[in-house]
Amino acid sequence: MTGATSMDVSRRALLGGLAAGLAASGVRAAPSTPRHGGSIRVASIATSTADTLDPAKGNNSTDYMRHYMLYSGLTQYDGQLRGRPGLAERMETRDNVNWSIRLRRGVHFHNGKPLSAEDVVWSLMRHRDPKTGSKVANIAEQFAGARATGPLDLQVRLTGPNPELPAILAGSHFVIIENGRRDFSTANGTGPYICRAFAPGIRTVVTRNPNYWKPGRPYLDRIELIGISDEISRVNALLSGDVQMINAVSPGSVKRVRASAAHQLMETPSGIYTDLIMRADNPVTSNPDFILAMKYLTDRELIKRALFRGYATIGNDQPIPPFHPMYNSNIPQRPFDPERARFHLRKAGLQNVRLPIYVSQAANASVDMGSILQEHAAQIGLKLAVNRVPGDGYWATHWMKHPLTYGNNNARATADLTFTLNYQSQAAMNTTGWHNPRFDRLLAEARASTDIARRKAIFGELQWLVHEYCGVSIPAFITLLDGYDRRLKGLFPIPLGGFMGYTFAEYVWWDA
Amino acid sequence: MSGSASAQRPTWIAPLRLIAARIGAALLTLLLVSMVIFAISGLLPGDAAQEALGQGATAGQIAALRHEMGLDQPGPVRYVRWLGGIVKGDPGTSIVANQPVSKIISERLPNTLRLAALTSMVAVPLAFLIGVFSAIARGRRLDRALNVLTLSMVALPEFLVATLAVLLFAVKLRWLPSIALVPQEPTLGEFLRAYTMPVISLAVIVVAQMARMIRAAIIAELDRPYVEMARLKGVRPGRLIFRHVLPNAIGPIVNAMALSLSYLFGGAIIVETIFSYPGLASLMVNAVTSRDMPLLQACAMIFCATYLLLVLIADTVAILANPQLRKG
Amino acid sequence: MLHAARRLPLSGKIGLAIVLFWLMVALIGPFIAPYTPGAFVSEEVFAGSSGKFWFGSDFLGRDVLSRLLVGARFTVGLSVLAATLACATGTGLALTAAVGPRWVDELLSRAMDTMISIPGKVFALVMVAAFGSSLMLLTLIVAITYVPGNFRIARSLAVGLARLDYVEVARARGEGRLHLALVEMLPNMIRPLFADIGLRFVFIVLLLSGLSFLGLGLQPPDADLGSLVRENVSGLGEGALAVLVPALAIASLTVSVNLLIDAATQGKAR
Amino acid sequence: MTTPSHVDVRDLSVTVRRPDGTLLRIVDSVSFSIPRGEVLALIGESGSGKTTIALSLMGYARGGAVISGQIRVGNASLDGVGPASLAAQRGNRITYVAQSAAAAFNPSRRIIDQVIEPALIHRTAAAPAARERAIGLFRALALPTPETIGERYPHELSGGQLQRLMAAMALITKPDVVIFDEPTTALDVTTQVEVLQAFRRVFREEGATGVYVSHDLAVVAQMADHILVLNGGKVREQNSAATLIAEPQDDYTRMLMSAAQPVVQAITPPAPKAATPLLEIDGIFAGYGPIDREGRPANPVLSAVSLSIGKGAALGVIGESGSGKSTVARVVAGLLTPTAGTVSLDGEVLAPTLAERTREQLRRVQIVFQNADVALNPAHSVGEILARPLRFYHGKTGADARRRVNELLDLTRLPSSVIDRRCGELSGGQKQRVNLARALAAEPDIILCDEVTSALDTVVRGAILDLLGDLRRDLGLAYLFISHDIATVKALCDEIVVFYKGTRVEHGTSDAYAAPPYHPYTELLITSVPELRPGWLADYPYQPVAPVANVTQSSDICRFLQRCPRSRQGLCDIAAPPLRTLENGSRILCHLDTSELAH
Repeated sequence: MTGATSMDVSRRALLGGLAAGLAASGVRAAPSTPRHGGSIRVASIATSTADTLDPAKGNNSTDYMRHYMLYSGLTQYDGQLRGRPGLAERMETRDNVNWSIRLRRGVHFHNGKPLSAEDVVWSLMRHRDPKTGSKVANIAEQFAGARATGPLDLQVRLTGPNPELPAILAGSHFVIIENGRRDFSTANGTGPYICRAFAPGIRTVVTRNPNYWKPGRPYLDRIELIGISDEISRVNALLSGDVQMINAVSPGSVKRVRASAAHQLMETPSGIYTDLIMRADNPVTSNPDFILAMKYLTDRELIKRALFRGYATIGNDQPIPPFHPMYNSNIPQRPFDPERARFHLRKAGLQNVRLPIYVSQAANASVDMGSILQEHAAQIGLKLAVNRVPGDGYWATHWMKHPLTYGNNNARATADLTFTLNYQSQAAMNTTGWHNPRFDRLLAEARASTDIARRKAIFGELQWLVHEYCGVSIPAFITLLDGYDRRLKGLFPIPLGGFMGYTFAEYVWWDA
Repeated sequence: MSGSASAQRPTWIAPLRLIAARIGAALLTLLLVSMVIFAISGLLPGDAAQEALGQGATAGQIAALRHEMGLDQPGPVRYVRWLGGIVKGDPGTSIVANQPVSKIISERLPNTLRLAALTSMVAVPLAFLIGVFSAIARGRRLDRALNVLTLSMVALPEFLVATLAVLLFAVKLRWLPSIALVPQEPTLGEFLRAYTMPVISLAVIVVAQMARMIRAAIIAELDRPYVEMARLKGVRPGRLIFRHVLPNAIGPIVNAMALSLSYLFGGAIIVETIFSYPGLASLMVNAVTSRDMPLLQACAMIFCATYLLLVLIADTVAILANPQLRKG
Repeated sequence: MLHAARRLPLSGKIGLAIVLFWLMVALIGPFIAPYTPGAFVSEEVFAGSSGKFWFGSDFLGRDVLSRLLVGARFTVGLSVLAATLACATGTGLALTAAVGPRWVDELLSRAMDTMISIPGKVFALVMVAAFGSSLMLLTLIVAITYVPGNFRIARSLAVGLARLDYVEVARARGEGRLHLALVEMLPNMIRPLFADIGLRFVFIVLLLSGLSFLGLGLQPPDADLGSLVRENVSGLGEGALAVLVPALAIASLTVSVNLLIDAATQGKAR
Repeated sequence: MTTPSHVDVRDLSVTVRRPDGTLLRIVDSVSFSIPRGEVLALIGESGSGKTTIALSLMGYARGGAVISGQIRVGNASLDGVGPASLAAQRGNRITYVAQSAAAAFNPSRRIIDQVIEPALIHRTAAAPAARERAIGLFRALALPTPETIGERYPHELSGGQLQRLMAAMALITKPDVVIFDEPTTALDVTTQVEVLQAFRRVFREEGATGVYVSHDLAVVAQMADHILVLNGGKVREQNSAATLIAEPQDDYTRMLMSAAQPVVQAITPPAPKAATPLLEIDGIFAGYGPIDREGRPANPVLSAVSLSIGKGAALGVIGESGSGKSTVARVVAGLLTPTAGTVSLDGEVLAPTLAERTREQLRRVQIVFQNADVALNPAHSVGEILARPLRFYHGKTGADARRRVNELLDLTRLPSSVIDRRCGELSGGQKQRVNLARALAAEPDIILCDEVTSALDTVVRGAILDLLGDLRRDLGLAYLFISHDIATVKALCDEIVVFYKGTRVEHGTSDAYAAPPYHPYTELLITSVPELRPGWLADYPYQPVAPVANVTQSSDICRFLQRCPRSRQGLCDIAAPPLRTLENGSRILCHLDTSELAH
């Protein structure tokens, strides 16, 4: 389906079906009529001096939320992570390499300046400038060039085919800023809200943008975004009515939120996972039988039940979650099977090997996953030494640097992104370091293809390759939990992240 | 020693000299502190360039940023440059927030000061009363009751106390907000509501420490002969404490207060975290995790300088309160 | 020793009994724990007391009693070790300062002033961030945090003692500095120092739980009493045993140590 | 005036609870009465209960003791009344002068505020009136600058002045009874006389009734009309002062009287002086504090001090507190490095610092401090304390050392049962013996005794002096014996040196101090010692000397000039005093000669 997105956008946009598509999703989540007015306070997991108004530097959910409040992207996600028309009225391509984009007419920045193609060119191409310090510089490398062909028209050329550009451009990092803007002490976007106060590490206050390009939206008068890093405090703040919306409710707090008559939980099954990485550059961890042994040794049910209190989706050692349009449901679920693990281990001749395994608070739940694995491994004669290392600096000093480490992977908008960033042999973040020529070839083929069915088939095979051969064990995908005041309406999950993939601001309304 | 010696010089010379010596020592300590802080912050693994750019950064990007931040300079050079900046009141630019450190701190420092001031206004009189009363009632029932009270105040981890308070007063009773977010232009009511719980949570710890030290200071004085003499003069307990004992115990008492109050700065981390209060301590934690060295160093310097300043004030009060030191 | 214990007032005896109880738990706790502390044994989280789980289950369905028995060892062991280490170092340096040349005293005092002016939690935070929080490092970092405080107390004691005639006599006899420090002075500092170790023990217990709150304490699945409270604090609202029991354990430990110290030092004053 | 007795005490007992819970009666059925305007002295050694009785007159008991019996002062009964009415009496009708005024005055308040405080608390006078009365009392007590002295703080005044100020405080409310608790014990003899004179004069003027607590019969004889001798909380004898002193009835009283005048058994005269003295101190300059560029310490104490002691000889050093006499001992022991001068042992120059002296040199010179309470390590047992020097100097360990420890205990007449006890469990006299035994363990040639008898009761002091005499005779020890008490020194030593402000003003044989001529300072010291006869104080000829105005503080002129009753203007305040030898062989530092000093 993702493959269809581009077509979808361009076709429907040409047909002027944009409003209908958006209305449909709005109607589904909010049966009653949205009202205007209201002011809410939202608490996210973190706030720090690193808070930024520069979309390119967005680093965590608080940043993403803030950026979606203030800016708009060329496209927007829907519940299936498809890129829907945003500032772009239409996006057209024939080869998945050269894209022509037509912008919506009559859109204005908060300072009154009308949106033009130059703004978009600047917003996209700045990611390639190292000085920008963009978090998505690696994704932006595929932007070979962009040029305005008219006040509202531009051409984007990619370095290679990528049919999922519309979905990629819906990401918060690619929202549109004013041409030439380098100063981000305040925000000037085209988003649903206008920045009124921004104090890094303290708060962001935004008020309704009366000239938002979606008529009637947004609904709230004012949103105050703060960070409460302590989960208990965050839940307390929700329950005491000091904030109306929080994200990252831990499974342990679910009972408390559910017990409150005034509050509700939103579950968002996501593609976020914690994986065991078996490096391909080590003779032991690259052994196919060892890899299989570890995969069979993973007690997914226990992990889901004990570590996530059920708020997780069982994974099948490949990075595409079951609810994803590209999911290959034909791969049988790998069970927890110590006997098969023992068989593979013996086959690999590695029964008595002793291996260190690196876990850290930084990689969500990895400490407990590591100990569970260690316990089961001990039963089949494999000695794993769990090395717990500090969260600070884990990514730079340990992750991928030892034969066995745990890592976290964020949900990517598209299967293509997921595979390209973390599984392609040339990728900088090829976490396992595996090199599968067939995988690389198929991935390139999928990108070039414009046929949805063909793409789905290829992605299915890629999933199987990873499931079977890649040194990665993916036990479960995490379900995100947001808590909110019952009077807050218009919410629906977008699997990219909490708070509707961080885009809640323009959808929610206050029923009071 | 003798009266004749001090009569030769104006009486304010002696205390001034003592105080000047203390200031000198404090400044020297502060210099040492600055070295330690700089050295310790250099021990932190990872570097700001890496942290700022995240996992996806290329080596070229990191090198460019490192150069831009001056991280490729040798340590002593960076220290001297940094110290020079501090002295001139410019602690540099936050490498994470890309703003002057002074600006970031100027947003937080008033918060920390306000919380500390409010807490002191509650804690100091309370601790004083508890300390004095338990000293007067030494060994008697009131003393033992107050002892158990102060003990139980510090018996539990502060995050638990604060969380309990939130559960009770914010979640259950809804009397007070669970987070200490003060509106831009608060009314007195909003202001007090926002601060009540953080202040109480902090005060609990500080009161207990202070009260116990004040009690000890007073009891040490109560054993001195002049107290017996005062009793034998027919001085009643109230006058005994306030007119006779306190002027002599003021040195240790202000010292105890200085030590406890310095806790309100660096020690407020947990209360700041629980109540999402944007103070300096949480800013510093932030700086540690994001490897924002200029910010981290500036915060640490502020904490240490505050401590030294408080101790200096305590010393000065002690010098001025003691006629032997005051008059040479 | 027994004789001294008998002479304690009632509050001191209670304190002593509880302290001994926790020392015992720290020694044998892990051996009598009914379950592996990290094992997910209960389907229910924050379960109440039952025959199977005396103190119920925690936020992940682990046995609270087992975790408590093991956690007590971390808390008591680490705190005792760190307090002892801090006091041994602080006192050692204090004695060096008291019997050594003036410049040594000056140097040490200045260095300790420097260290004491850095807030304990901040220091611990930075050190843990720098060196990690393995059991060993945590003990060391916490111990270092409390060295200057002990140094101040021990130094003032030692300097006071160094002026006393019996130290002068020993000096006039020609005794070396080591003898002066260890034989003449140290034995007379033991009692106030013991009280100091006790107080520092309490501070360390609380500092550790503060560190666990900040995520810098012992790393899971190991957990000291403070981290047990911390990780289960979401159960506080429903009064879960998983949070109440370790909280009670900390309170009883800190209060009893204080009671014991108060009683022991008051006995001296009389 | 219907009742003849103004203060009436019947069956007074005070009991304390011991740590093991048993009761101990520290004052046992004491009865006495005092007529208005008279002074009763309570005399006894430490532990006799004299202070306890005095305090119980104010209804005050230390450390939770319980008072029983009847106490009546004036018209008020003090037994069994509540704290409020006690507080109303204290400081008002009954007042108290403490032993150490330096400690009993609040260090952080001005004197005048403290002096008039009782009058204000008890509302006997308004502040201006009280102030005026205080100044009157200051004047009567012969305090300098009575108008302004009250504006000072305690640390700015001397001990003798503070003691008189405390008396003024006690008299401010015109009390029925004033209690003096050893008010002059902590003072130098010369100051004591002045204070006693002031007290006596004011007492007579005020017509006050008093209780005077002291251990010193001679002092009491001057102050009291009646004397009550106490021992172990019981009354031994009670009589008028004159009668009691003239005809003591009780054995204990007689013992007290004899101990007040120590006599040590005749000592075999020291061996004829060898060519080199055992210990020679030559031209010592020393002091405390940082040393300046010219090599002078911030607080110079000793200047140009020279002494020598032969083998087996005993040299006494006397002087007031601050005269530098203890500093001499510290320099000799090596504890204080002199800025100039040498110390030689057997002709061999000793290094100025401890570290440079050999162990053998250290062994031969041992020092014994005044206060055995702090001179003995409370953490060690007697056995350990004595064994250490044995091992350190002689390498003795094990049974060998044990045997020697027992010998030392024998030598100092201590029971061998003390060997495993800690010093806290010993009596004052026993501690001082252990203190001595430790020095003896080194088998020294000379012992530096720094006020070793000063902290002891008179009876115990006599015993220790006897011991010192015996040891000297039996072991051929030499002593450098430092004391403020000339009687003690005379009893023990062959030669005596008098120190004044760090200089040696007189040096002679003990016999030479029996009668004039002396140095004027020596004369003041000797005549200031109260004699055991009532009326001595009344006859005391000296009045404090008005300071000589405008004297340049040159180090050369006589340091005693300011206080010297015999000073001559135009002589003493111009030139440095010469060192002259008197006819009795004493050498003094004075402008005056034998004939001028003889009367």
